[in-house]
Amino acid sequence: MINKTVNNVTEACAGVESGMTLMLGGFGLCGIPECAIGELQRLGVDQLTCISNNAGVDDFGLGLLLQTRQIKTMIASYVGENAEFERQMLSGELEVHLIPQGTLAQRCQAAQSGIPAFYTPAGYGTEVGQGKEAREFNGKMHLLEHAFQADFSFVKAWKGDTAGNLIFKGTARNFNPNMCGAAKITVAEVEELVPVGQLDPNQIHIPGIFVQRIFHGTDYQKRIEQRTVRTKEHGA
Amino acid sequence: MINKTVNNVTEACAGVESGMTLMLGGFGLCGIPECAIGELQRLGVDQLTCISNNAGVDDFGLGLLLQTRQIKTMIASYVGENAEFERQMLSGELEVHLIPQGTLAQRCQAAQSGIPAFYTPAGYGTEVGQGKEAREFNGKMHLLEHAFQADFSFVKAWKGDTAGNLIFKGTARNFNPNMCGAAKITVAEVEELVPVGQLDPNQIHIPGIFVQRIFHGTDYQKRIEQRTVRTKEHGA
Amino acid sequence: MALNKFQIAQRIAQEVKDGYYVNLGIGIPTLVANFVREDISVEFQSENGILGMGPFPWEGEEDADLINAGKQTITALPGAAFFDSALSFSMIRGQHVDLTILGAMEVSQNGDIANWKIPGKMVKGMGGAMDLVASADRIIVAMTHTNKAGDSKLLSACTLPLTGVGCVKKIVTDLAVLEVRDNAFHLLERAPGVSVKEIQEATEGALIIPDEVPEMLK
Amino acid sequence: MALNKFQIAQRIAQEVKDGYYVNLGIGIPTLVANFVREDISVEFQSENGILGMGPFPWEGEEDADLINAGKQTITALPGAAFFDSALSFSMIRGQHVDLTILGAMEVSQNGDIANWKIPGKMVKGMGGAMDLVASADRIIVAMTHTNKAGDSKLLSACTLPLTGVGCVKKIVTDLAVLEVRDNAFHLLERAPGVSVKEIQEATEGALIIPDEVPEMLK
Repeated sequence: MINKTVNNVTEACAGVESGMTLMLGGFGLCGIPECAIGELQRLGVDQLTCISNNAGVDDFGLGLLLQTRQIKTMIASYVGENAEFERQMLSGELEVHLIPQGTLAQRCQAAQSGIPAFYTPAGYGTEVGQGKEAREFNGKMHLLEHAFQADFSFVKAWKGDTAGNLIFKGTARNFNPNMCGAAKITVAEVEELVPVGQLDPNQIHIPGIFVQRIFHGTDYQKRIEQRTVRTKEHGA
Repeated sequence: MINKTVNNVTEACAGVESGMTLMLGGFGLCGIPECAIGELQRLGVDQLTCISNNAGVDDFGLGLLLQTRQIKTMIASYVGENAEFERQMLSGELEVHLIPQGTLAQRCQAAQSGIPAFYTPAGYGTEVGQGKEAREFNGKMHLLEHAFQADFSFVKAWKGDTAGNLIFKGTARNFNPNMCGAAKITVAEVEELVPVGQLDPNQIHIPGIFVQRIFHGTDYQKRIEQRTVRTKEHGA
Repeated sequence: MALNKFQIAQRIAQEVKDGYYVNLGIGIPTLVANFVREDISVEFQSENGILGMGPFPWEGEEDADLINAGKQTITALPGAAFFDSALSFSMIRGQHVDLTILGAMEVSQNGDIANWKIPGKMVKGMGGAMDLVASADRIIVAMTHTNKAGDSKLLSACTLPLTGVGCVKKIVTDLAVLEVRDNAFHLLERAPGVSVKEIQEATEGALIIPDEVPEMLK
Repeated sequence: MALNKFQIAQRIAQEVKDGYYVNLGIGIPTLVANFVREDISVEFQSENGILGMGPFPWEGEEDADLINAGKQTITALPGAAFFDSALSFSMIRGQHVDLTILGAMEVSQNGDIANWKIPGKMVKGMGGAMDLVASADRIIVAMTHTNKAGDSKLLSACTLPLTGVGCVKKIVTDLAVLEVRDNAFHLLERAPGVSVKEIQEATEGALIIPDEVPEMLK
């Protein structure tokens, strides 16, 4: 098998430059590439365009790169958890493109799949549709949406092997699989890195062909945004 | 959980009528819905349009429905294994639409996904592109292809639960997942049908929402088309 | 008396039928799950990637890798499935989800909905709402009849940026249940003790009032 | 002397580099796997849904659920992965596969390829070939220089229905290795003992012959 292993996050992020377009997996703070984000902050690259469903919170996730003003343009679907984001956006410091979540996912998958463009009903008749080709199919209006073009894709998986095969866990899967192979270089960080042959080939979510670099991530915080629980007293 | 179980293949195929458009999973004879094909033959419905990558062999798979002249139109990518098919096609008895394999898969997935149309480079400049909209993206020509519209989708999985969740095995996966939810009614036959809770939610290939009916299939022949082996004497 | 948010959720729960896959938005819609009849089978989809969502976890059993679209910790029921965002929206866009319940800031009498942006002020983003309203066959809006300033949220035309056009079919507010068709709000039910006149005064858009307007059933 | 099919495969194997993902078509291309250097890492993709394809199974270990695109029973190497057809063509269409090797009935001097249909006669279908040739950056055609009737398969223009336009970059035949560019076949190497004249006579399309044409290296 082709070996995709790199030794650490520094090697994994080699080649990232200011002004690049980056995809980052995760939904909220769930399944985000924590190690890569930390390294991007250390590298100090700026003028970045980031494609990610959310923008983190003030002091975690992509919020870290907002604090340090490394992000020029944010492409996301929901950014409601981040006061600094809102401030930079309303003041015009940050360029923001809000796009429907399903369109965001599909534009990633289109990039992964060599589909340059597709039609979707989401956003027709709204400001999302402004300036876009609209066309009727089966009596319903749709918008033409294009595949993303990105330089690096940073994803987080649960388990991976040295050939780059990935398995995600729970709802930490989210956008991560769709971003694999959707940029020129895909960097996967995993909680557990195993030799080839240890993952069941039937259970691999993303085959290694979509991944250029893989490394064992460490010191995951895995913050919870909304800790909601049942208590034994109140029942279900 | 919503229970999708039906008792047998007869219940599973209820509502199939002559003249309908059917999707059938499988690649060659690998992963084909053997039970459903048998029932379609027993039902005697004809004038069918079948969407399937291949057309079986003379005496198995979709070849059975060709023998009995139940298929009016075949939409496939490769039909080289079937002499009766070739005869019916060249004589004009059978209408045949040959389309690129990747386009076939993507037109299924588009139907599953509510994407009415997409662009692909496959077939541009060939007779596949005749009469289709061609458009340039990133300096390369692409064809506009549409989602399939079908009445029933028949798929074969390895394991399934009563909620309709499916897990496929090996290369018997092929088109089966892409056809789930790509027709008005999806019928899944499985080698092993288990109660909910027995499949790892992380390892489900197709969630039950894409499946309307599921049943435990029996008497699988699982024929091998090309039995190729190494022998101990000759080595690898 | 006007319904509280739990009562709104309770009334909407009556719209949830056996065998439905349901997507619940953030806020009041999330509460609907608590009121669905126990003798029917319903599965909840959360667009971040779970089908078969269960209740909140017991204290101490929270899993950071298991949340819903509101970023709340949740559980997975037996028979649940996890999936990626593209497949999740295949379910939504492909109309495999039977019912979508979501909140709104404004609904117009032709079924337009606005719930994602207040220009110059609030810019949370649309999340999955635009995909949901553009695709779903059955959409129920759960909201208060008027906003905090007392202005009607049921309008002849939306004033805020739209989330979707002509898509809302039913609205359940603290005052009433209404159907949206033929370019008007059709009053179906009123909250117990709420008069037709109160509803009329709280509705800016065209309101069609039948001869008899029953009170909502519990 | 003209190469046999194993020798053609052996020559093509030299084009396979370390770290390549390779898709092999049916026929001669399938044989290439046997000749790839053992000190490099290469993975074979089969478009029906496997990456990391291994050799044929030992007798008695055939699995009907494990075949390649030629419908042959195969094995999976440690580190292999199975996937559905849509994801398989995401690999191909998305240019994640580095090298495609396939057979042809005709190739034209501008890189067009025909390999799926003889009108009125042979109608096997294109399978994945159209996706492969429309997407791959590196395409090598493996074929005999002439057909059974002795007619050249390297033409000024294809006569058969096309599989793809302007996509073939390299051809390895029983007589020669050729590069396709600038609307001509450029002769790179000749089979051991085969003269330039023989190649010239077997090539209908424009053939560019450099001053020196080395014999292929084993």
